[in-house]
This record gives sequence, structure tokens and C-alpha cells, in this order.
Amino acid sequence: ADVEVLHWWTSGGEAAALNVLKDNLAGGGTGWVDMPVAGGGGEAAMTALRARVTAGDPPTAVQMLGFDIQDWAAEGALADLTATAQAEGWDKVVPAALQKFSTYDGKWVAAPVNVHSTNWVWINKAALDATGLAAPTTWDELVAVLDKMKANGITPLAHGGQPWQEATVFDGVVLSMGGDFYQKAFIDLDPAALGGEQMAEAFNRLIKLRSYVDDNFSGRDWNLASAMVINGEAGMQMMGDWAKGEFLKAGKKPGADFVCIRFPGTQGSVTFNSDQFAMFNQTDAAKQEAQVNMAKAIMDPAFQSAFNVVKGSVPARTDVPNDAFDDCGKKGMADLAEANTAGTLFGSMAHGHAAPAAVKNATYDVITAAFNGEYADGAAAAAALAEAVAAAQ
Amino acid sequence: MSAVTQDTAVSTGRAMRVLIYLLLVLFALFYLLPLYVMGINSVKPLSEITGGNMMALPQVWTLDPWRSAWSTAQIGVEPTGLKPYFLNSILMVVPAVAISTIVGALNGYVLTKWRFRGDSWVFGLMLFSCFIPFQIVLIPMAVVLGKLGLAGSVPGLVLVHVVYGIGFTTLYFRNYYAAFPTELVRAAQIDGAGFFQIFWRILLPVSGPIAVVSVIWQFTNIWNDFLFGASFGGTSQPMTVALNNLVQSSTGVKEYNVHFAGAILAALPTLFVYIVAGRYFVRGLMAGSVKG
Amino acid sequence: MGFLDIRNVTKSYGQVEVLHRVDIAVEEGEFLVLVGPSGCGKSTLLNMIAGLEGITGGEIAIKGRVVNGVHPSKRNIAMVFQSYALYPNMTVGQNMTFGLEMHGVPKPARDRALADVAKLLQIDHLLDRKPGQLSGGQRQRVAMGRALVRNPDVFLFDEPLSNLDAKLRVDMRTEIKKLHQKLKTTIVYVTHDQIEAMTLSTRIAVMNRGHVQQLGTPKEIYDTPANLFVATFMGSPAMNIIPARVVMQDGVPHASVTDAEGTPRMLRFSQAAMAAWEGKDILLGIRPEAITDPEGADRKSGNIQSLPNRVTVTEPAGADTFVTMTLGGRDAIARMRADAPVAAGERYEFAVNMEKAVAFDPATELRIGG
Amino acid sequence: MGFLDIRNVTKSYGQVEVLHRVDIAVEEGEFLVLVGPSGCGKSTLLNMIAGLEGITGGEIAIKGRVVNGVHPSKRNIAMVFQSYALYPNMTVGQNMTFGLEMHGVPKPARDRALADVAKLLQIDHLLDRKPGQLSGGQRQRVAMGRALVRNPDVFLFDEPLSNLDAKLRVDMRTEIKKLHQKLKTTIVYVTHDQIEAMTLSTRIAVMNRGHVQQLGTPKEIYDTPANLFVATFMGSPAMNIIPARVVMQDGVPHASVTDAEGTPRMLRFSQAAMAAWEGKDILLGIRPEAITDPEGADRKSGNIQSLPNRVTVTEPAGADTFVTMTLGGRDAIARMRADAPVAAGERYEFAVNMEKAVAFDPATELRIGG
Amino acid sequence: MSASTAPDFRTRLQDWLPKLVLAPSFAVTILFVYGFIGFTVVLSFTGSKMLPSFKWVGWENYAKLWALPAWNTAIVNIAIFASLYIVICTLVGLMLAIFLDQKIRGEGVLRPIYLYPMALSFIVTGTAWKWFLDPGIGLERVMHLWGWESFSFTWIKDGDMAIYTIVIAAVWQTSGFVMAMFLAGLRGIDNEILKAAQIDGASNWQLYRRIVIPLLRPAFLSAFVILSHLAIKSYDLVVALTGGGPGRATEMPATFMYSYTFTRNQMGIGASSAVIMLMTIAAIMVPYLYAELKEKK
Ligand SMILES: Nc1ncnc2c1ncn2[C@@H]1O[C@H](COP(=O)(O)OP(=O)(O)OP(=O)(O)O)[C@@H](O)[C@H]1O
Ligand SMILES: Nc1ncnc2c1ncn2[C@@H]1O[C@H](COP(=O)(O)OP(=O)(O)OP(=O)(O)O)[C@@H](O)[C@H]1O
Ligand SMILES: [Mg+2]
Ligand SMILES: [Mg+2]
Repeated sequence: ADVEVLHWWTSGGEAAALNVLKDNLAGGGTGWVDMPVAGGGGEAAMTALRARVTAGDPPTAVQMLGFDIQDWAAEGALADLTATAQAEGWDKVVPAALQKFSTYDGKWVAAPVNVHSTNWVWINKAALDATGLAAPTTWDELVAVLDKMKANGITPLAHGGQPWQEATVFDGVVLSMGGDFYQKAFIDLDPAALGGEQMAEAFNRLIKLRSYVDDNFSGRDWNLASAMVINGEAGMQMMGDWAKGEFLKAGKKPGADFVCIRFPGTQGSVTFNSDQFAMFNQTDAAKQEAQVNMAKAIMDPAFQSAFNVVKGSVPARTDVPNDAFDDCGKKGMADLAEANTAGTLFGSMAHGHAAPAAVKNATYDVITAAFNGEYADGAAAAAALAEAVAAAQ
Repeated sequence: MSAVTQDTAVSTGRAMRVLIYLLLVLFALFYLLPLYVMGINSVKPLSEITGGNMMALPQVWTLDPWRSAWSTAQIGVEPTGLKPYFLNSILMVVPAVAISTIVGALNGYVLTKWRFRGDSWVFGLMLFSCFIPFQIVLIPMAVVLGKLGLAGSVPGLVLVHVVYGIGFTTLYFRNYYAAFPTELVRAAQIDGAGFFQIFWRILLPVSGPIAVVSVIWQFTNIWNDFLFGASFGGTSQPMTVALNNLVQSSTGVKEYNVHFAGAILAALPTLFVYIVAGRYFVRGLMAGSVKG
Repeated sequence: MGFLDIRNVTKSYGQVEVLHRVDIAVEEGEFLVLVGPSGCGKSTLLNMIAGLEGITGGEIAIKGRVVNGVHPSKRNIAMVFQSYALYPNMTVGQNMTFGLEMHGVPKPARDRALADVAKLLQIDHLLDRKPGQLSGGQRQRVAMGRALVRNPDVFLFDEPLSNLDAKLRVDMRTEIKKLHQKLKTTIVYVTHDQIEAMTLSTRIAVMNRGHVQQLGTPKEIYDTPANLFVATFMGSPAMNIIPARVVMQDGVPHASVTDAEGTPRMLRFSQAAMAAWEGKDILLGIRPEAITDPEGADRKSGNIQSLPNRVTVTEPAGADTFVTMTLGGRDAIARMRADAPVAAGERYEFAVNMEKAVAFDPATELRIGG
Repeated sequence: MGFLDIRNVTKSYGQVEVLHRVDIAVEEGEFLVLVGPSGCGKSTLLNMIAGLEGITGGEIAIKGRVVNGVHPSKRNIAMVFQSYALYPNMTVGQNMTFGLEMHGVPKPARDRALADVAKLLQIDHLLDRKPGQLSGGQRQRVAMGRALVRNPDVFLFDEPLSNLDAKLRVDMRTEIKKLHQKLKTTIVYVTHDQIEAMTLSTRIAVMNRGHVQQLGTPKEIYDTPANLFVATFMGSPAMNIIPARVVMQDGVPHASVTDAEGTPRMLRFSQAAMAAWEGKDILLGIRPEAITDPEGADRKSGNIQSLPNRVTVTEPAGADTFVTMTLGGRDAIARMRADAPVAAGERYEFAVNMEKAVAFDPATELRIGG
Repeated sequence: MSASTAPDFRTRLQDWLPKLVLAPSFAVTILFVYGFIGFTVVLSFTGSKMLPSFKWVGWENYAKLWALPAWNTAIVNIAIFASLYIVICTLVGLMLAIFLDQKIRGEGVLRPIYLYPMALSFIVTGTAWKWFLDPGIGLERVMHLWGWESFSFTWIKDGDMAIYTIVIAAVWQTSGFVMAMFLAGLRGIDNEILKAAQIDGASNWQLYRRIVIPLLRPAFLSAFVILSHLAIKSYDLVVALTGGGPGRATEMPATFMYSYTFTRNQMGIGASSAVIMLMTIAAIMVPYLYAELKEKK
């Protein structure tokens, strides 16, 4: 039987990476029916999914992020993979923070493919060297480097003005205020933390970062921002690990041409988002079998390695050998393992792994507004954030 | 209709005419500019785009982006280019346009030549369908398509496009047939022709101009539709969805030249239709179809 | 019982009754013309005979068969429309045989019928043209041919000549007349041109506001109009309607009419019965051709009266000269010979043919004096 | 030099010359009617006078000033259009004063002019209505009012009555005639209705295919048409054109015409000059009203000839009866008294007024015999 | 009356056929348009989140909707956008139509150029304009490269101005269509009226202002109706051009409705915003339809 897969990895490297999975399945006699819908980080795909499910014709497997999985599971639309998971021992190799999304009510409903961590900073090596400073590890060092870069006549921070990009930056900022605070504010949605002084400070930092961004940032695609770093127009970019692909594609070498660091002050902690394949209920036995085959194939360590090497992310299993990965990839895997054991692996707010969609979007609204200077200061923004989150819940 | 197509009797001075031509040409440039930008950048290598002048002619001319967009670009897991989706679009557009045009023609025929009590109401109700935002019908439409077993199939898409197209086609044909002498229908009745015979033998043969308008309108709308295609296309997605997949991927590398080539490729059929049959479009508008 | 019977037929659109109890029996071979002002219901009545409009009340029978509710194609009628209603996408030949085709007549028979009719109407050389390539007169002929080819019981014509220019109209009129004399088919013909009505018909029904005002031969309608409406509707220029008083002189009734100066002038009636109206006001109806110059007056008439009066306007129209004068306080028109020696502002001695004069009761507007 | 001079004017659209060297001088106060079949160039000529079409060759002068190239608004002309061309968005009053407003006439003066003209045309009660709320006749009046109010040198009318029904057309015709008699403005008037042309004009220009065929008074045009085209175009029913041969009898020229049976009948010419055509074939032109019943014949005529013939069709038209017969192998029409005792198929003794007959050279189609 | 007056079968069938032919379209319209509108109205009173649910919440969604700043932004934006878009499109369309109507050589070439943007999908339009308006790579950059260093055109990046860039692109896309409508209207005006006005002494400017433009009233009305409904429905262009940004500065009711229904899993609020949009469209359309249909009777 075939699996029908709804996803939004439609072009270039992503699609090539997915092809690895497709070929794997084909080897096992399971066909692949492709249903790609790109746009808006999966928004269009989710709309299509809703139409498919409402029509009573759900795809076999759907690429999905964070809370969407939980929401669909709550609707009772997802298939139970627990038997397979137990047989394969998934719960031992998948970080608990990921399991929170892959399971619902104690049952496995999705198979995680990768972990993207979002608190990365990509720095042009030459630009950094020109400042004479080391790669920053704290907020103050970061500000120093940025100031120096500004003085050197380049745009210190390359940024694309789309809400999710701003939120990605803000993830790092909040995480740099401490893992507990991140947990309280974005995952527990504690009103005190959301509207409090620390959040005000976080917003002030965000507003500060805005001052290092050129005027043309709004609406810019993230990869154009990457290109600015690559060709030295800008000093650094705060972006998830998918940005690495742009650097590699441009023929740049990690360590030699560019540097990858965790957002200053967040080394040891990781905010992540994880692409998973949620399995939708199927009535046909053959399809159910294909579905199980697909889940197994996804969790196959060889696949996880092969896929993530191409995609730039790190495997969702912690037991995958890192031989195939480059420096940044190795660092990412190590950080993930470390955070997992230390309990500092957090779902990314910006990528819908901290709170449900309504809250996420309400947060976007405030972050974007703050970044665009609509609030007088961080305190005002923090107050607005607390209010918006409360309204969205 | 010959009286309608004559030029105005207004005479203009020489200076004024120069000014008019100037403005007309300026506006033509304004309208052509985006097409120029897309065209010129679709024949440049990517490096010239990210670093260079958008308006400049390419230093290196290349047709690779076109080849790539058509047949090798990655759309989903398959590096197929837009080619296979083109066929999907055709399979969807042709029946949808044909059915909606014929149904519209029949409706227009009934609404003008077989009037009955309340026919204006029926028409008014149908016309309103032209004006609803399609996002709102997505969920209930999915339910209905699911119940009909048409979800995720070309026939399902055809149905959707026909349903939301007949408002327009009916409007066009109604306004056109309203000007068609009712006496002809009466003559045919006396000659013994029935309802459908009158339609096929008398009205349809003279419906050429308005049929062209209806076809252009429906063709462009359906060809360009994304929302329904993405939601109900299932595995037979139309061209727009593929194009969107090509240009919108969120975390992949963006090959702008390929995107532009793809965009033009996807627009070619509609551009072709407009340029070839465009004169009838204006003529159709003159036949009164703009009203409503 | 006639060949085509219209019995007490009424027609309403919603609340509005547009035809009131119309009752006409048409004999076989008759040429009935329906005439009347625009909107009086002529086309509606014709469409009801054709079956294109429903019948609200009463019944219509063709050859004794009641046809209310029978489909138009089953009535064995043919119709010629004002706009000709030729099918623009078909050739002349196809236009003419479409009805036969619809009635399942096989091709050879159709072609035979077509050839006959085309020859009769002299349009054999046009059969392969489209209507758009024909002149107005040719189109009119094709429309007639389309009707003829069916060999129907009744022909219906709805203002078939009104789209032609004046000259062609006269020619086609004669042609229709000849055709009728040759074929002797029953015809119902609608027009609002009263010359057409007069020349073509065997009988005329003058209609107004959904009522038949008078039904009779052209001569009856023209010479003895039933009422003021018929009198003024038929004839061009219209009959002069002159306020007058009936006065007895030498024991015979005269009409006393004031001339342009207000002087009463006596015109002897030919109808002795007018004596009954002595001393009363009436409306005197005299047709323009009955007021003329003495040289142009009808020598056969037994009652030519002289009427001196001042001329207001002269309009030489080639064949005749129309002269306007004031009579009984109103404008009256006289039709005179082309070179009658009249000039505006001068006095002239007109000759009035009182044999042709009629009188109306001003109150009821009905004709009086028998 | 006239008041309005059209000198050798030609007009071409691209390669096609639609007007060929037209040469007309219009006197002040004249009423010139341009008449001719559709497409002969009447409107084109009028538009050139108005300045709405360019002049390809020749020149047009108004009051001695050459106006070629002068903008329409600067020519001091006014024009009434076939469709009336009233501005639908303005009231009647605004329609009528728009021209004055455009010429910068102050409001009080405009209002005065409006009041005068509205009174003259009896449309004072309509001034606040929109054109859409008027009947055809009222619209026509407003269109005339709009022209009158400007007090122009020349009035141009392009078929102003052709959109009215027959009755109204006759009334408005008389009214225009009266108006011209009162105001004495120079008028150029286009029509293809020859009755209008005859009754209204002081002079007529008959046009065909861009040529002026004849320019003359109505009587000249009607009685002595320059050629066959003018003869048959003017008059309704058209002049009968009968093939004949000139024969000398008793030293005077006669037309020998074959009757329905083919028997030659002699009709004596009034024109002695026809003797020059002895033995030759000619076309004899006799108007229908010149062939009549003996009782209806013109008593003043000095040359009434008797013509026995068989009747083909009779068309009683109320005022007259039209009788068709065969003469010289062709149909000819006679206009007779309404109750002339004729019937189709029977023989009758017609009276022909040969004083009114004309003759044409079959080759050149020009009138002969002086 | 005799029995033979009952209509024969064929006549009766012919009486019914027209209605039978119209019936499917009518049924489909009732279900797919009015049924769905009804469904949306019902949804707007429920607590639907990700999928439709029928938990009745009364007017709560409406209350929430009007409390949302983004909705207010959307309302303000649509007001700005719709008024500018309608006015500019009408003016440009009218101007082009009047100019094209002056016996222009090459009208056959110019007309399709003005019309073709209608043929393009929003993805194409959005991509092209986004590029063109982007200061970093588009017009501004080109001007800088060509030596006009002080040239600045950063509207698309400016929260206060971005809405105007949508106006530009939208005008670009539909003004040609409006031009065609006006052209059709102009060609329908009786030439004799234009002649009459010239003889009356009107200059070209007066001729158009006093006579022609008032006569184009029906075309204006049609243009208004079509443009206003396009404005209210405008979704594609916003998404493709600015994605609602910068920030949420170019949020419109249609994008708002879509995002609440499909990406924020707040279908109830989305439905209530849809109902408001529908009511606005109806408020414009119904009187127009009523007048139009009554007049044609
Ligand atoms: N479908 C209809 N609904 C309502 N009234 C109608 C309808 N058709 C015709 N009428 C009215 O019926 C009356 C008669 O119309 P009809 O067409 O028979 O007139 P007519 O005598 O043929 O006029 P004309 O000479 O203008 O053709 C008119 O007053 C007309 O307004
Ligand atoms: N713009 C034009 N281009 C080419 N030919 C034209 C044009 N306008 C008129 N014509 C031709 O010029 C000739 C004269 O036209 P015009 O309108 O003057 O005729 P008319 O005598 O007024 O006819 P009608 O009685 O039908 O109004 C016609 O043959 C017509 O086809
Ligand atoms: Mg009628
Ligand atoms: Mg003309």
C-alpha cells in the first residue's frame, strides 16, 4: 500500500532530504504519494489538511509542528502508534521534551524526524575578525561586537522582518534571561512572568537589537538575510540551524568562513522545534500497515542521520552517530544531548513548540509590534504581551 | 452593435494628442514593468540577481531557469518541475470552463427568453454568489465534497469551480441574450422547435462573442485559483499550487530566477488567452455584460 | 362559425386587462387587418392566435378546433414578424425549411417546397446567403417565404413592412396583395399604418385600448366610421372635425360652420336624418379630399357645396397641395390639385363634397345621421 | 454670392470619395432640403457645413466668410439631430441653454431667451423635466428649441422627424413650416422622405451617390425632373415609367404605348418638341395622379387623353383608389377617386393628363422634349 | 369551457423545461452559497476552535472580535485601502478610457497591455511587485545604481505606508479592467450628442465634464460595485505582497478572517469576522442588485 504524505518541504534541500525517506520506504515496498503544499511555514498545508479531514479523507501522514499534533490528537483524528513505539523502544531514545508532542494521553501519535534548534547565531568570520573581539558569550559582549561592526560600516545584524523571524530572535533573547524564566513565561504562560520586569528587560533588549538592523528589513526573506552575512554585507544573523544550508550552498566552510554559536547567554540550553509526522486514522488495513512502516522508517537511525545531514538539523533520536555531520551539526547534537539531560531543552515559542497556535500568534503580534517600535518601552510591551496571551487562551 | 463600436466624434488639438500619446505610453510602461522585471530576471543566473540590478539586462543570458522550472525543479519530493501539474490544471480547467459556460448559457437563455414569476429573484440570488469571499466556504465545502466522495479529486475541483462560476457566466449570457430579439425564439416556436432545439439551433450559434468572454473569465479565474486547488486538489494539484510550492518553500534555498521563470510559465496560458481573445473581452463588456 | 374564431377573448397581465372581450370571426380566405395605435393590443391578440401568449378568457378556434393551450407548432399557422426574425446563423434556404425540418418533413420534400416558394417570391438566387447579406426588402421576402413554405391554414403578419423605407413599403404592399389574391390563404395582419390597412384588407378591425372599435370593410370604415376615434385614426391627413350647428333651411338640414372671419357658412347635408338634430351642436367630419378646388371636385358627386374661406398655410406636396384654413375655430386641411391657384393669406372659394361628410354626437362621439 | 455657399466641395474617406464637387448657393432665409436615398451623402454634407467633418476639397462660406477649419462652435450655426441628441443628464431648460452658457451668455439673458423660445414652442411647462420623461414629439420640440435659442445664422436639420410616428410627423412638419415662415432663418434640412422635402422646402437638392442630381424649387423637381432618378425618387407612388415610341399623327407627336393586350394606344404629347424624336424609343413618365378616372380628371388641363386598359389590381386607400395596370409591358399605377367603379380584371377607360407627362431618353436617362 | 382547452403534453413539458433547466443551478446556489453562509453564521455563535463544533457561545465571538486590536487595524486598513483603491482605479481607468477613445493609433496594442494584469495570478503579481517595491533590490536600489543616490522609496517597509503599496499593486492589477468598462460605456454614447455639444460650443474639457462623464453613470456604478467587492475580498494580494506586514500593519478583514479560522485555530472568531464582511458586501450589493433587476423588468 501507499502512504500519502502532506508536507511543505517542497523545494531544494528540504525536498531532497525527504526523498531519502521516500526511497527508504520504496525499498520496503511502500509507495509514496506526495502532497506538498508550501507557504507560510505550513499554514497553507494546515488549511488543506483541515479540508481533507473535514471531507473525511485525511492523508496517511502529515508533517506537523508542536501543538498542532496535540490539537489533532485531541480531535481523535490521529492513529495510535504505541505498539510500534514500544517494540522499537522510542521512549528511550527520543528526548522527553519531544515526546511531549509526539504522544497524547500516553499514546504515541507522531514520529519525530528532526530537531531544529533555534537559538543559533551565524557570524561572518571575517566581520568578526575585523572587530578584534571573540565570539560573544554574553549579552554585553554581543552588544560590544555589534557596536564594533556598526563602526566598521556594515549592517551588524541581518534580519528579515517577518513575525516568525522576530519571534525567533526573541526566543533567544528570552532564553538568555534564564531557562526557568523561559519555561515560566512561554511554556507555563505565567502572567507574572509574561508581564514582569524580566520580560520588560527582554523587550528592551529586542528593541536594542532593532537598532542594529538596516532599514530594509521588513518582509525580507530569511535567506536573503543569510546572504547578507555570507557576502559580508552584514555581521551576523540570529536564525535556526536551517540557515546553515545557505552558507554551505554558498561554498562557505564552518569555522573558516563563518562561525556558529548559541545565542549569547544560552549555551547549554536549546530551544527547539521538531518536525514530526503525525499519523492520521486509516480504516484500510493495508494502509495502516504502510503507516506503521513509515513510522518505523522515520525512526530508523540511518535515516535520521542521512536526513538531518541534508536538512541541517539534528536527529530526533539521541543515539544516532555524529560521523556524517559537520562541525556545526556535531555541536548541535552535543548541545541537544546536553540540554536533554540537563532539562534545559525547551520548545520554541517562535515555532509553536511552547504554546498553542492562538497564543503563539498573539505573542507574534506583540513581538512584531515591539520590534517595529510601537511600544514606548519594554515594560509597555510586556504588559501588552500578558494581556494578549490572556485573551488568546 | 455596429453603432457601438464607432469612434467618438470628439476632435482634439495636436498638442493635446501628443500629451495623450505620452500618457498612454507611460501607463503602458507602468503596466509592463513587473512583467519586464520577471522576464529579465528569469534569464539571469542566480548570482546576478542577489547581487545585482533588478532592472539591468543579464550579463550572462541563460535559459536554465526556464528549463529547471519546467522540468527539473524540486516540487515536493519529486524533481519534476511544473510540467506534470500543467496537465492537472488542463484536466481541471477544460471541463470546469466548458460546463460552467454551458450552464451559464442555458441559465441566461431561460432567464431572458422563458421568463417566469420570480425569475429576477432567482437571478439575483445566483448573482450574489459572485461576491462571497471564498475562504468562508472552505470548511462546509470540504464536508459536502467528502459526502459526495469527490474530495481530493479533479471532479471535485471541477464541481467547486462550476458552482462558483455559474454566477458570472449566467450574468454574462443573460445580459447578452437580453439584447437578442425574442421574436426569433417565437418564430422558432411556431416553426415547431422545442426548448433545446431553439437553444442549440438558434441561440448558441450566435453566442460566439459572449462565449469567448465567459471562457476568458472562467479560464483565468480557475487557472489562477490557489485556495481551492490547495484544499481540494488532493494528489492532482493544479499548476498554481505547484508554483506556490516552488516559490514559497520556507526553509529551502530560494532560486529567484527559477521562481520567475515558473511564474511566467504558469501565467502563459492566461496571457495567451487574453492576448488572442482579448478584443472580444472588451466587445463582450460592450454587450452589456459589465452591468451587475 | 368562421374559419378562425376569436370568441370573447380577454387577456390580462397580472391585474391589468389589456384586451377586453374581443369577438371576431374570420372567414376562410379573408384578409383581416388589425389596426390601431401603439399599445392597443394588436400584437397581443396576434400572439394569442399563434399560441405565443396564453389566453386569459374566452377561446380561439381554428377550423372549428379550439386551440387554447395547443402548442404554437401544432396550430398549423405561420407568422411573419416585424423584425423578420430570420435566424442569423442559417442561410436563407435553411431559414425557410427550418419549420419543415422541425415537423419531420424529409429532405427531398423540403427541397421541393423550398424551390417552389423561392421561385414564387423570386429569391431563388439568394438561397445560399445569410440574412446579414440581404437588403431589407429581400429579408422581408425571405420572412414571407419561410411562412409560405409551410402551407399553413392561417398566416399571421405583425407589422411586416414597418422596417422598410417608404418606397419599398409601397412595393411590398402590392406584392402581398397580389400574393393573397393568388393563394387565397386566410391572413390576419397587424399594422398601424392605415394606408396599409385600407389597401390590403378585405376587412379591418380598428382597435383602441384593448377594444375593437369597429369591424368592417375598408370602405365602411373609411366612409362611415362608427365613432370619432375611427374617423380620425383612419385617413391621412386625418379627417377634419369641425364644430358645427344643425340649421334647417328650405326644410333641409344644413351644417352651420364659422369661417376664418367668424362668418357662418351653410353646408347642406346629404343625410335627411340630420333634421332630427336641428338646433343642436354636432361635430362635422369632412375628409381633406372632400374639401378641394372646384376644378378638382368629384364630378359624380350630387352635393358639392361652395365654401369661401381664407387660406392659412399651403403645402405643395407634388401630387397635391394641402391647404390649411380655419373652420369652426379649428385648423382644417383641404387637399387640392397640385397647381391650384392658392396662396397663404388669400381668400379662395373651396368646393366641399357634402356627400362624403359625416356627423358625430359631441357627447358620445358616435356617428349620427345614419 | 449667397448667404451659405458650398463651392465645389468634395469629401473622401481614405480612398473613397463620397461627395463629388457639390456646388450649392443658399440665399438668406431659404429653406433648402437635401433629399436622396440612404448613403448618398446628405448627412456628410450637413456635418461639413456644421464643421463636424473635415472638408477634403472646395470651400464652404457662411455670410461670405470661409469657414473651412473653423470649429463648430465658432460658425454660429445650430443643428437638430435625428436622435435629437438631448443631454439626458440635464433638464429641458438646461439642455436649451447649454449652448448659451458655453458661449458665456450671462444667466439673466439666458433665462430670457429660454422663456421666449419655450413659449414659442409651447414647452414652457416642460422646462424642469429630464428628456427621458418626454414623449417623442416633445423631445423633438426641445431639440428645436435648443437650436432656436441660440439665434444662429443657419439652422441645420438632420432627419429631425424620422423618429416620429406618421401622425406626429405630419403635425411637426406643419409646425416647422410655420416656424420658418415666422422666423425666416436660413435652413438646410436633410430628409429622405420626399413628401417632407416637397412641403417644407423653398428649394430642393436631390442627391444620389454623392452627386447633386437636380437643384430647384419643389415644383420644378416634381414637374420637370432632370432625369429618371429624380423622376422616380420624388413622388409616391412613384412616377410610372412606360416604354413608348414617338409617332407622328396629324403632324403632332404622339406616344405609342401598348396596353395590357399589346394593342398600341396613342397619347398626344403637349410638347411639340417631341417631334424631333419621331420613330425613336423613349421612356414616357406619367405620374399616378395624371392617370385617373374621367370624373376625377383635372378640369383645367388642356390635354386629357383617353386610355382604355385592363385593371390588374385595385387598392382602395380611402381617399383614393390605386389601380395597377400593364402599360408598355410594365406595371403602371393610376390614382383614382375613392369610389371609381373599377374592379380587378375588368376594362376601364382611363383619362391621362398628358400636360403632366414627361419623356426621357432611354440611353442617357435625361429628360427630353423641353 | 370544453375539455380540449387543457394544454397538450408537449406544451406542458415546454412550460416546465425552463424551470427544470434552471433548477440545478438554483439548488446548487442555495446549498453552496446560502447554505454555507448560514453555516458560517451558525459557526460565528459557537466556540469552534480548530474544527467546527456546535458549542453555543452567543455573541461572545463578536465581543472578542471587536476587542482585538488587529481587527481594528484591519477595519482601518480596509477603509483606507478601499477608498483609495476605488478612487484611483476609477480615475486611472476613466482617464485611460477617455484617451484611448480619441481614435488612437495602436489602440489594439495598448488595450491588451492595460488588461493583461487581470490575467495574472496573485502569486505572480505579488512576487513581481514585492521585488519591485523592495528598497534593497527594487526600484530604490535601481535608482541608486543609476546614480540617483537620494532617491528613497521604502513604503513597503514602513508600517504607515505599506498599505499604499498594496493600493499601487491592486490598482495596477484592476485599473485596466475598469478602463475596459469605461471604454465600453464611452463607445455606447450616441455620437450625435457629442456633435450637439460641440455645436453648442463646449470645449473638449467641458464636453467631458458636463456631458460625457454624467452619461457614464451606469459604468461608474458597475465599476464601484465590482471594485468594492474586490476590495473587501482582497486577500491574495496582501498575502503575496506584504503577508500582512510590516508587523500587522497591512492586516485586512480577509486576511484576518483567514488567519483566525485556519492558522490560529479560532474558527468562531474567524466566522464572526466573515459574517461582518458578508454583511458589508450585502449592504453594497443588495441595493444595487435590486435597482438593476427592477429596471430590467
Ligand atoms: N408582458 C407584458 N406584461 C405587461 N403588460 C404587457 C406585456 N406585454 C404587453 N403588455 C401591454 O399590453 C398592451 C398591448 O401591447 P401590444 O404589444 O399588444 O401592443 P401593440 O398594439 O402591438 O402595439 P405596437 O403597435 O406598439 O406594437 C400594452 O399596453 C403593453 O404595455
Ligand atoms: N467615417 C466614415 N468612413 C468611411 N465611410 C463613411 C464614413 N461615414 C460615412 N461614410 C460613407 O459615406 C457615405 C455617405 O454617408 P452619409 O451618412 O452622409 O449618408 P446619408 O445620406 O446621410 O444616409 P442616411 O439617409 O442613411 O442617413 C455612405 O456611403 C457611408 O458609407
Ligand atoms: Mg406590436
Ligand atoms: Mg444621414
